[in-house]
Amino acid sequence: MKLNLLKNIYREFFRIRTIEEDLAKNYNDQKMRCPVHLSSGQEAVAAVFSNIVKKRDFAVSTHRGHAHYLAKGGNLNKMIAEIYGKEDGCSSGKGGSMHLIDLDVNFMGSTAIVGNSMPIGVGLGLSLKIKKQKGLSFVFLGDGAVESGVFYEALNFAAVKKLPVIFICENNLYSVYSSLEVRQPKNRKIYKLAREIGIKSEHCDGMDSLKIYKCLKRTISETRRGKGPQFIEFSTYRWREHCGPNYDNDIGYRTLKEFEFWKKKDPLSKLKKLILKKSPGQKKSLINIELSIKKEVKESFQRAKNMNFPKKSSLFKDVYAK
Amino acid sequence: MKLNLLKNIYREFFRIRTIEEDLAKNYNDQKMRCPVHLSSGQEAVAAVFSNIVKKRDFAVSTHRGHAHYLAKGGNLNKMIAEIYGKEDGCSSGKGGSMHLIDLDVNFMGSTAIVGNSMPIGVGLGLSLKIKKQKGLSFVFLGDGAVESGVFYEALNFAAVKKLPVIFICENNLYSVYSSLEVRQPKNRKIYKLAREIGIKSEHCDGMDSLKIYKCLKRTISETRRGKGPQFIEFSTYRWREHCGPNYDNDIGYRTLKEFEFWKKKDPLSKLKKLILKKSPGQKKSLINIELSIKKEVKESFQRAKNMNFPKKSSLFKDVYAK
Amino acid sequence: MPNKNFFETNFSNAINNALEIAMKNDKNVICYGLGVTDPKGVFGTTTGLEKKFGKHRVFDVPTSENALTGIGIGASLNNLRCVMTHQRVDFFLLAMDQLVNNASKWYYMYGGKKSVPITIRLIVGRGWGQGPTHSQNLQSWFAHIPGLKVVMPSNPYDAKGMLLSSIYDPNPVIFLENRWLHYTKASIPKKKYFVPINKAKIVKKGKDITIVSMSYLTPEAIIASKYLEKLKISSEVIDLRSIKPIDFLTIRKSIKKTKNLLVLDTGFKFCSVSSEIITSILEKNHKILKNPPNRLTMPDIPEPTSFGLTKHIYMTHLEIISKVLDILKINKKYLKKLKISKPKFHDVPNEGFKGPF
Amino acid sequence: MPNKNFFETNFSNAINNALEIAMKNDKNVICYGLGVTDPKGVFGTTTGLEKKFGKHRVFDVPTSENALTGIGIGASLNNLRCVMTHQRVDFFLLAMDQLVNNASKWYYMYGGKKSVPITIRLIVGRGWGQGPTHSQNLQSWFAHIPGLKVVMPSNPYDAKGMLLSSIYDPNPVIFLENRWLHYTKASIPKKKYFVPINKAKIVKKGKDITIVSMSYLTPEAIIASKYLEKLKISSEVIDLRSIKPIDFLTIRKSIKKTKNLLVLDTGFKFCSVSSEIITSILEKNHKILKNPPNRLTMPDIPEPTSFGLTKHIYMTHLEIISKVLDILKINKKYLKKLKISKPKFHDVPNEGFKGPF
Ligand SMILES: Cc1ncc(C[n+]2csc(CCOP(=O)(O)OP(=O)(O)O)c2C)c(N)n1
Ligand SMILES: Cc1ncc(C[n+]2csc(CCOP(=O)(O)OP(=O)(O)O)c2C)c(N)n1
Ligand SMILES: [Mg+2]
Ligand SMILES: [Mg+2]
Repeated sequence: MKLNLLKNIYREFFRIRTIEEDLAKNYNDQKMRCPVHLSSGQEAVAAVFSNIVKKRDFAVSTHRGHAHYLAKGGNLNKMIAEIYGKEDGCSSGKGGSMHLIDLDVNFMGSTAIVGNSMPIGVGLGLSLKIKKQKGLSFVFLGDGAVESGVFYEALNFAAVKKLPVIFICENNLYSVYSSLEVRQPKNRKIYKLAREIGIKSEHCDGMDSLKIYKCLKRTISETRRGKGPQFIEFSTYRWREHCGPNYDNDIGYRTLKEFEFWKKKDPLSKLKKLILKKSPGQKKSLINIELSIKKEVKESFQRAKNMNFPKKSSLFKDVYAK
Repeated sequence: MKLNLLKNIYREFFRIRTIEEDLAKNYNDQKMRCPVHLSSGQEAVAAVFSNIVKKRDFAVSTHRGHAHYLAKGGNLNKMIAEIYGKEDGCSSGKGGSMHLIDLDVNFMGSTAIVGNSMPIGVGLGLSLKIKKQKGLSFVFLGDGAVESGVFYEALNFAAVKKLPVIFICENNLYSVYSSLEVRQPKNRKIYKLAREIGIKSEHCDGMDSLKIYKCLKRTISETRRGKGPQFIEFSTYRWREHCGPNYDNDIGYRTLKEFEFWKKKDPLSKLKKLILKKSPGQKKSLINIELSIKKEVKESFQRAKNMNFPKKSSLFKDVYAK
Repeated sequence: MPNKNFFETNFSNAINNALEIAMKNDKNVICYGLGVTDPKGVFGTTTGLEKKFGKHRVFDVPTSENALTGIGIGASLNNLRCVMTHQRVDFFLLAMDQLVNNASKWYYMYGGKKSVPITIRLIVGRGWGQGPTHSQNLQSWFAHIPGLKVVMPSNPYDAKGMLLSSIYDPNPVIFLENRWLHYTKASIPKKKYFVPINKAKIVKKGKDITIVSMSYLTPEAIIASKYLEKLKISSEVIDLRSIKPIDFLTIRKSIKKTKNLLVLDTGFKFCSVSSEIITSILEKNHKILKNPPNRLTMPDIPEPTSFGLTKHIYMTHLEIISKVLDILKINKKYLKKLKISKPKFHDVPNEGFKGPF
Repeated sequence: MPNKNFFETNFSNAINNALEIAMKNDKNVICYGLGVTDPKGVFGTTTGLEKKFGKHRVFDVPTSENALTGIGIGASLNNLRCVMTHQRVDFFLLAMDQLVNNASKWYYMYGGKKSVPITIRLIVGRGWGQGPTHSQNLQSWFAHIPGLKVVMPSNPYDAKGMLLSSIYDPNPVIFLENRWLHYTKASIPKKKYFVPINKAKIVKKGKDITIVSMSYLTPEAIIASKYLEKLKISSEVIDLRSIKPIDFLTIRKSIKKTKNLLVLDTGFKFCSVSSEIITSILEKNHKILKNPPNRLTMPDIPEPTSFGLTKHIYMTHLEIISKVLDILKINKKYLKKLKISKPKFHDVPNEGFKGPF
C-alpha cells in the first residue's frame, strides 16, 4: 500500500481515537448529559472506510456511531456540540450522541434502537436504484442487531432487489454485557448467515487495517460495478464500557485476560509501527499529524462547552415539516 | 410400510380433503360468513403428521390451519361450528376459521397474522424444557412467513436454547397471489437458511406420503431423543384460491399449466393406488372408510348449520380472565 | 348533462386515480406493498399502475412490514415520496418501531434537517367475519404520536383530494381507508385537487346538536340526520376527515351554536379520539353544553368473528338516532315512528358482496 | 423501634423482592429479558435471581423483542407465568404485533379457553439526555387495547404489591416503572402482599381540588399538595396506580366533594389517559365541576435530548402548584411567596446520579 494512503488512514484513525478518548476524559465533568457509546478499540474499520467511501455515498449507523459519522466526513464541531446538547449541534441538541446526522456528507442518521437504521440504509439503496443515481448505501451494525428480525427483513429485501447496499457488521462479541453465547447459537457465523439470506458475504479481521482495506476496497468496487449487495463481518472489540466513559473489566461479564488479548492487537499502534518501519523518516510527520489533531479536538471541546443551549422556542419547532 | 399405517394415513387424508372440499361446496350458501383458507392439494403433510404426532405434543398453526387442527386431533364438529360462527364452535364463534383451538388435544391455536404463531410455538417448546415435560412443539408455517422478521427471531431462539420444537414449512410457492420471486432472493433455499440460523434442517417432497412419513418419522424421533429443534421444508401446492372456495387459475397470477402439473401429483389418489396395488382386496375397505367419512362430515355441516349463534351476553364475556 | 370535468367513480378508483395523477406529475412518487401488482390490485386501488409506471416504481414486496416501513423512510430521505399500502391496519402493528421511533420523530430529532414524506395507506377491515385481528381501528394510537398526521376520508372526493395532499405533505401521513367505503360512489373532478389535512367539513348544517363523525360513520350520520329532521331535530354533522391535526375550530363553532355534542368513533373507546374531542372542548369551556357530551364507539372488546355477535355491535344510523334522542331527552317512542328497517345483513357493505374477504 | 416485619428498601429492590417471593412460591414463575442476569441486573431489579432460581428460570435473551413476547405467550399457554423485562418502553414497540394481536386477544378470541398470564415490565427512561427514543410514556397506547391491564406504581410498597398481583393475574399486565422511581425509598412488609389492580389510592385527603396523578408525578403532586396547604388550599391527591382498569369510582367520589379537577399524565396529551379521565367524568355529569377541568402532560412533541431543552418541559411540584392556582383563579403572586427552589439539575433523579444511562 502507498505510504500516503497509510498515513491518511492513520490520520483518520488517530483522529477518531483522540475524539473518543477525549469524550471519555471530559465526560466526568457532567456537562455531556446524555448516554455515550464509545468506539475506542474498534475504530479501525471506520478509519479505513473513510479512505474509500465517496461523498455521494450514503451511510447510516447505530447508537455507537461517532466513528462512522466522523469517517463519513461528518463535522466534528457539530458532533461535539450535539453531545453537549448545544444549539449548534448537528441535530440542534435534540438528538444527542445517538442521533447524529450530517447531510453535507450524506451521513443520513444514526439511531438508538438496535437494528432500526438497517432498513433505512436499505431504503436509501433502493432510492439510488430507482433514481438511477450513482453511489452506494452503507449500513453499520453490531453483532446484537443480528438478533433483531429487522436485520433479516432488511437483508432479504436488499437481496431480492439487488440493491447497492453494503452492510458492515462490527462484531465486538458483546451486546451490552451479554456475550454471544446467550444470544446466538453456538458456531453461528454471522457472515455465513447473511450469505444464506442471499447476500455475498465475508469475514475479515477488524483489527488489521491492511486486511480491512483490501476487503473493503474489493467489496465496494464490486458493488459499485453493479454486483449487488454485500455483507462484511469484522471481528473487533470495544475497550471501554458499553455506555459511558469508563473501563468495566472489573464488573465480571468479561475477563481481564480477554480484554488484554484484544487490547494488545491495538490496530492504531500497529499501523503506526508499520508506517515507521516502511519509512522511518515519517516519525516527525506523524507527530505533527497527532499534534494538529489533538489541537483540533481540544478546540472543538472548548468551543462546544462555550456554546449556548437551544432556545426555548425551538422546543416546539420542527415537530412537523411545513 | 405396513398396510394398516397406509390406511390410517389414507383415512386422515381423505377426511381432511373431504372437509376442505365440503367447506368449498357449502361456502356459497353464504352461511359461513368469514374468510376461509383451504388446504386442498396440500394436505399430505398434515395427514402423515397425524399418524406420528402424540397427543401430549403441542401444535400451533396459521390462517391456513384446518388441516393441522384436524390432524392434531381437533374436534371436527367444533371446527365447522366455529366457521359458521356458532356458539359451540371451538372458539365460541369469536375466532372463526383463522382462530382454531382444541386444548383437549393440545392444538394451542392458529392465528391470522402471518408468522405470529411461530414464537408462540417456540414458547411452548421452552415451557416443555423448563418444566422437564415430555413432548414436542410443532410449528406450522407457510413460505410467506419466512419473510417476516419473527421467523428468524423464533428460529434463533429455538436454536440458542436447543428447544424441542419442530418447524414444518409448507412451501406452496405463493403468498396470496405473489410468487416467490418478488419476495425472496433467487436460489433461496428456505431449509438451508434455517440450517444457517442454527437448526437442523432438510427439504422433502410434500406431495409424496411415503417420503413425508420417512422424513417426519426420523426428524421427530431425533428431537424426541433430545437432539434439539428441527426444520423441514415441504414442497407443495394449494389448488384453490388463496382465500375462499373457488379456483382462480383464470386471474393470471399462475398458469394453468403449473396448476395441472401439481394437480397431477395429487398425493391422495397416489396413496390410494399404492394401497390397492399392495393389496387389491382393500378396495371395499377403502370405500367403506370413504363412505363413513363422507357421512360424518355431512352430518357435521348439518349440525353446525342448525346450531345457535352465541348469545348477545357472551359479547362482553372473556375480555379478561378472572 | 354530465360535467365533462367530472367523472362518476367509487372510492377505490378515486384512490387509484390520485395515485396515477401523483405518479404522472412527479417521478419521485413510488408505490409498494403486498399485492399492489397482483390481479386484485388491493381492492382495485392499485390496478394498472405497474403497467403505467413500471416495476421500479410500483412493486410487490415480501411480508416484512417492519423493514418495509424503514425502507420507505430511507427512500424518502433521498427525496422519493413513498406510498406504502397494507391490506389491513392490523398487519402494520409489526411496524410500530419504524413508525414511532423513526418516521414520526425523524424531522424533530435531527433538528429539522430532513423530513419523511411517506404516506402509509392502511385498510381497515369490516364485516364478513373479519374478526379480532382484521378489523382494528387504531386511529387513536396514531393520533397519540407527535409527528404523525392521520386522515380518514369518508367519500371518494375526499379520498382523492386527501391522498394527493398526503403524498405531497412533507410529513409521514397515516391514510386510513375503511374497506366498506371502497364501494361508495360519487362524481369527482378529473383533475388534480387537494383537500387539506387540517380541516373538518360540515356535511350537514343544523342547530340542535353537533355530531362529530369520521370514516364510514359519516354516511351513517348523514342518514341519521335526515331521519332526525322528520322529528324536527336539526343536527349538524361534522366529518373530521383529518384526525391529526384535528380541526377544533370548526367543532367549537358548531357546539357554540348547538350546545349539544355527540362524538362518533370507529375505534375502541378508552383513550380515544372521542375522549380527546370531548376533553379538548370542555377544558376550554366546561359550561358550553346543555346536556352531557356523549359518544358512540366500538365497545372495548376485541371484535368477534361471528355474524351472530357482530350484529350487536355494528353501528348504523339507527344507533346514532337513538343516542341523539337520549341526549336531547326525547321520548324513544318517536324512534319507532320512523320505521327504520335494518338491512338483512349487517356484515356486508352492499347486497352484492359475497365474501370471502 | 423498627418493625421486624418490615424492611427499609428502594423501589428497584422492592421489585427484586417481589420477583424472589413469586419465584420461591411458584416454580412456574420465570423471568427473562435483556440483561436480567448481567452484572447490573436491570438496575438491580433482577440481581441474584439467577443464582437463586437457576438459569432455566432466569435468563438473558437475544435482542428479539417481538419473538420474545410471543415466546412468553406460548410458555404461558403451558401454565408458566412469565415476567419479561425491557430496559426501555421504546424497545417494546417492536413487539406490538405479539402484544396486541396475540396477548391482548388470546382469551377472548378463543372463547375463553386459555388466558395469557404474562407480566411485561417496561422501564420508562427519564433525564440525562434519554432523548426521543428512550423516554416515551406509552400508557395511553396500552390502555387503549381491550384485554390488557396497565399499572404504574409510584412507590416501593405499591411496586412490590402490584408486581405480585400482576404475576398472579391471569391476564397480560403491562407493568410500567419509571426509571427515577427506582431510587425512592420506603419501609415495606417483608412478607408477600398484594395491591389490587383496580384501585386508585387517595394519597392525600383534601376538599378544594382533586389532583389525579400517576407514576413519578405522584410524589411531585404530594409535595405540591403540601405547599398548597400553606396557601390554605386543600387538595386531594389520587394516585391512579392502575391505569387499566381505572378506578373511576374513587375519582368521581373525590370530585363530587372538591368540584375541581386537575389530571396529571406522564405521557403525550392527545388521546391520552388524561383525556379519558376528563371525558369519562363529564359524560356522566357535565355540570359537576365548578371550574374547567385541566391537565398537565408532557407536550405533544418528541422528547429532545438536550439538558437545555428538557428543563423547559420536565414537570415538578412547581408546575402543579401553578396550575392549581390557575384553576382556582388564585393570584399567582402567592406562588412567589412559597419561595420554591428548583433543584440545580432537573435531569437527574438525585444528586448522586452521574450518568451515563
Ligand atoms: C430494540 C432495542 N433493544 C435493546 C436496546 C438496548 N441496547 C442498546 S445498545 C445494545 C447492544 C447492541 O449490541 P450490538 O448491536 O452488538 O452493538 P454494540 O453495542 O456492541 O456496538 C442494546 C441491547 C436497544 N437500544 N434497542
Ligand atoms: C403480517 C401479515 N401480513 C400480511 C397478511 C396477509 N396475508 C394473509 S395470508 C398471506 C399469505 C401468506 O403466505 P404463506 O405464509 O406462504 O401461507 P399460504 O397462504 O401460502 O398458506 C398474507 C400475506 C397477514 N395476514 N399478516
Ligand atoms: Mg456488539
Ligand atoms: Mg405459501
